[in-house]
Amino acid sequence: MDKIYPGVADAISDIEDGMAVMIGGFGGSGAPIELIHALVDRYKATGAPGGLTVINNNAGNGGIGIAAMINAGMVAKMVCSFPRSSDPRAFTDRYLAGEIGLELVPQGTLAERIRAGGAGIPAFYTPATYGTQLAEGKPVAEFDGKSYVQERWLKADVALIKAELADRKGNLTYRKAARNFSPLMAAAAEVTIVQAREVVATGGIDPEHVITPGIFVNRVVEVSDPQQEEALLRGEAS
Amino acid sequence: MDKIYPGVADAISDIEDGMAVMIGGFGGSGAPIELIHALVDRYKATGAPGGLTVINNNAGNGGIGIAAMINAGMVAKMVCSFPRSSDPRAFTDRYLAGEIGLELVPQGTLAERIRAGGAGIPAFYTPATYGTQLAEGKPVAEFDGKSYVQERWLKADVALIKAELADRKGNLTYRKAARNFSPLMAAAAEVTIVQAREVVATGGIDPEHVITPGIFVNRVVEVSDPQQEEALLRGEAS
Amino acid sequence: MASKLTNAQIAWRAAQDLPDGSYVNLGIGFPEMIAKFKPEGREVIYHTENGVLDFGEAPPAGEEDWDLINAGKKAITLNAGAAFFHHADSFAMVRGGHLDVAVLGAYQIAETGDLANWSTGPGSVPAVGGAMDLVHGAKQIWVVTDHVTKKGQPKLLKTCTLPLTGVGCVTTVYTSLAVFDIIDKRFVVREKLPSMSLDELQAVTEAEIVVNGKPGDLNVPEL
Amino acid sequence: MASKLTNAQIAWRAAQDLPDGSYVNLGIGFPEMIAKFKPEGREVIYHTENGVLDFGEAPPAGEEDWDLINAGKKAITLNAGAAFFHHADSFAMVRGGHLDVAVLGAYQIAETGDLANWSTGPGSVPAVGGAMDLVHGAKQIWVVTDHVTKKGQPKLLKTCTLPLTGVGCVTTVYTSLAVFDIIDKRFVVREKLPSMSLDELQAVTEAEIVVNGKPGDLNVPEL
Repeated sequence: MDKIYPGVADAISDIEDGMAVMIGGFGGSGAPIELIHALVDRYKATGAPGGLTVINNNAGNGGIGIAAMINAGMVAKMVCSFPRSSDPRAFTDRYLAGEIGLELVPQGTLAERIRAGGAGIPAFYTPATYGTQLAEGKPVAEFDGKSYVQERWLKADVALIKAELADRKGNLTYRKAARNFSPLMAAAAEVTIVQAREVVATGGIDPEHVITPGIFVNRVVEVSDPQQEEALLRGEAS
Repeated sequence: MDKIYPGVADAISDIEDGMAVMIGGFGGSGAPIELIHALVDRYKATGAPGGLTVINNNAGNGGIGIAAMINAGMVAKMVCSFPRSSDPRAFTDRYLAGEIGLELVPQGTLAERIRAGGAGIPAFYTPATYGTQLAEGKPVAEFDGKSYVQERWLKADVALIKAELADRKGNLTYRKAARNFSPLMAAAAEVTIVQAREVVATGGIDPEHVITPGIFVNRVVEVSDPQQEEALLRGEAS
Repeated sequence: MASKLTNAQIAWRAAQDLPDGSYVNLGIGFPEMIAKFKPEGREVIYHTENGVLDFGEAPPAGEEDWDLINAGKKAITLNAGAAFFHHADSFAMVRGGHLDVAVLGAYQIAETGDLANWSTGPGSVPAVGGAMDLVHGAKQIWVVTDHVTKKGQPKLLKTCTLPLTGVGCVTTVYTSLAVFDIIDKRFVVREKLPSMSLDELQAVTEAEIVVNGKPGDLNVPEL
Repeated sequence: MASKLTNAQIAWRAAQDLPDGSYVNLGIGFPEMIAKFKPEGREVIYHTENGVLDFGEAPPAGEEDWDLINAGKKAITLNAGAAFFHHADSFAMVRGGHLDVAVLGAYQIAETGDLANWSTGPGSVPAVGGAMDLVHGAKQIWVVTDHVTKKGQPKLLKTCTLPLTGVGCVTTVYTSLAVFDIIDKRFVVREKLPSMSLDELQAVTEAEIVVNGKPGDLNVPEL
């Protein structure tokens, strides 16, 4: 078992048109920029993969990362909680023109739906959205005198994840708040592709400190000096 | 904010008759022996707290830990997945005599129900028990052509937990497989009481390595040389 | 004293009510300002949705680590005793009722405790973030807001007209004119600007204001 | 060759089918024996319900760490690359379909894939453990079992008579006489002891045995 791939282009080479792709990160924190841009480069060179559904908390910022995917025209739909950012035009312009779909999901529900997808829980109840527009059409039930909305699991064909350390078995750690959605997405996707700042020897991560056990990971690429989306954006802006 | 208590007797002094008490551990691994025995001692001295509902994976072994609680007569009902052990008589004898109740819950459902209790998810669906005796009387629903059983969250008045390291804010780590149910129970109980092998300075646990954040913990007692149930039992038997 | 409080003054007033030892989530924007006015000696542990507990002030400019941010994507620092966790655990803290207080902004608040703070209706790009989870999570849901809209319309209503964030969730409202606790689906005035009469307050409030004992004076320092 | 396989031989046969690089949960007791017979050079990562991935052999007597145990409460060791996690994450691995194989014992197996392995009916203390989760979790559910009960009664039935563990879950059955894949709700014999005719096998099997191409020989070394 060796999950190490030689480069980001190899790791993403079989993502297909129309797939659902979870992308880790919250804003720029945890965004797997190199994996995303390998996918954008492939799309620009070959026209595939297009028509993607992208699942992320946000919907891109400036012209980097998910915004670059949207600008390239490879995203059919965003599933997110907060399609706003300091520069959300890549998404906003297309959304208002009816060129890209949006499924708006409250952030906690988004996290729990992804967690449920990885955990084999097809549906659960949450108080969030009860009595609001976002609950329209969803089953409602009362438990102990309080009303809740039924939500379904969320899975994906692929997850693109940024990690700090990885080993050849796919065990992962993250860096600070860059953890956010990534451990959940790793479990909820059919194929989980990771860019790690450093691939360490097997056993190089203390078993007590593993955040994502390797069972949830399929491919690991070392990207030793990863770009940070927010830092890039601020560089762009200055 | 200082969650440190001077001793186990102080930490458990207000547990009341009839409460639901979650107790961490899987067999002897993670069993908070000193907290349990402080509770047994209090019951023997004062007659309280009695009539407890105890939630644990098992139902005691030999005459130590939960078995000691049962032998003392302070447990009205066990909620567990596997009321068997190398010496299960404390529970078994009373169960077959109709003197103690049992809610048998599959292990994964038990874990998920406790997790749901801590996470504010009142109900969820699982494939486990579908078509079996243990699903009788529970709502069933079909999702994507497969049948699932609805399960409710499980909460408790108190959780008794064994940790490895703790700080005054209640951040915790565990030791090896002694982690098991404890992080879930810490979140699902109204009052979470922890015995930790060592109380370290605030900041002494790397924020990346905290397993149970202090928000889930109310009281911490240092028990620097804790007993290990399985080792005690084997000592007894030899 | 001015005829209404500034945002900073509203934040100051709310900050005085933060319980010692409490776990608190401050919403993006205006509510974040509350941290600055926490009374000396009171320990408050701040939670941010993106997976950090017990963060501190913003770092000096140029020393930001952009992997260490809050829900508003602003750079933060850590206090001793901080912890990282993933998003599902973070919202377990929220939804599971482990936070003592969550503070949010508002477009409208109804006397029933309904809150509208995420959408001004059709025509814009909708964005909800964590607000719909937060309103159900904390033991107390506070709102900080100007008493009226920029156009002078009441924000404290009998019924919200904008899309709801949550039903029956708000417990306390700190406005530029007064402090209200929502009790039995009524705005009960706890404090008001001493310069203002109850009739004057009622005149800019659509919902009926209820008095339950003489309201205290809303006294806030110049900031 | 003997007229039936020993438990060790059944375990050996099942072990030959463990895929390289697979994640496997071996049930308490008899199934645990399979680990001993894993073919050389094949990498298998073992999961145990109580929160350990990638554990190794039992430690030498006297070197046990009783905080480091498997679901059967036996002491284990760790391989390089092991990980600890809590019970909800552990059963997320199970329920979420992340295991490739789970191997269980059985009282009865029906041709529909139904499994009964947790209760012999009223009068005893019921205990289910993780079995009801495991039968729905892994991509393949294998059963290892003697072909008949101690009293000589068939275990491979048209319908289970004992309380079920799971409905339609078993994919392969390794018995003391044969190997069956459950395909379209039928026991399809893949291999059988060469010393035994299909009629002889059918005679000790209540459900109808289906042949789909000539069965292979179930050849197992002396162990």
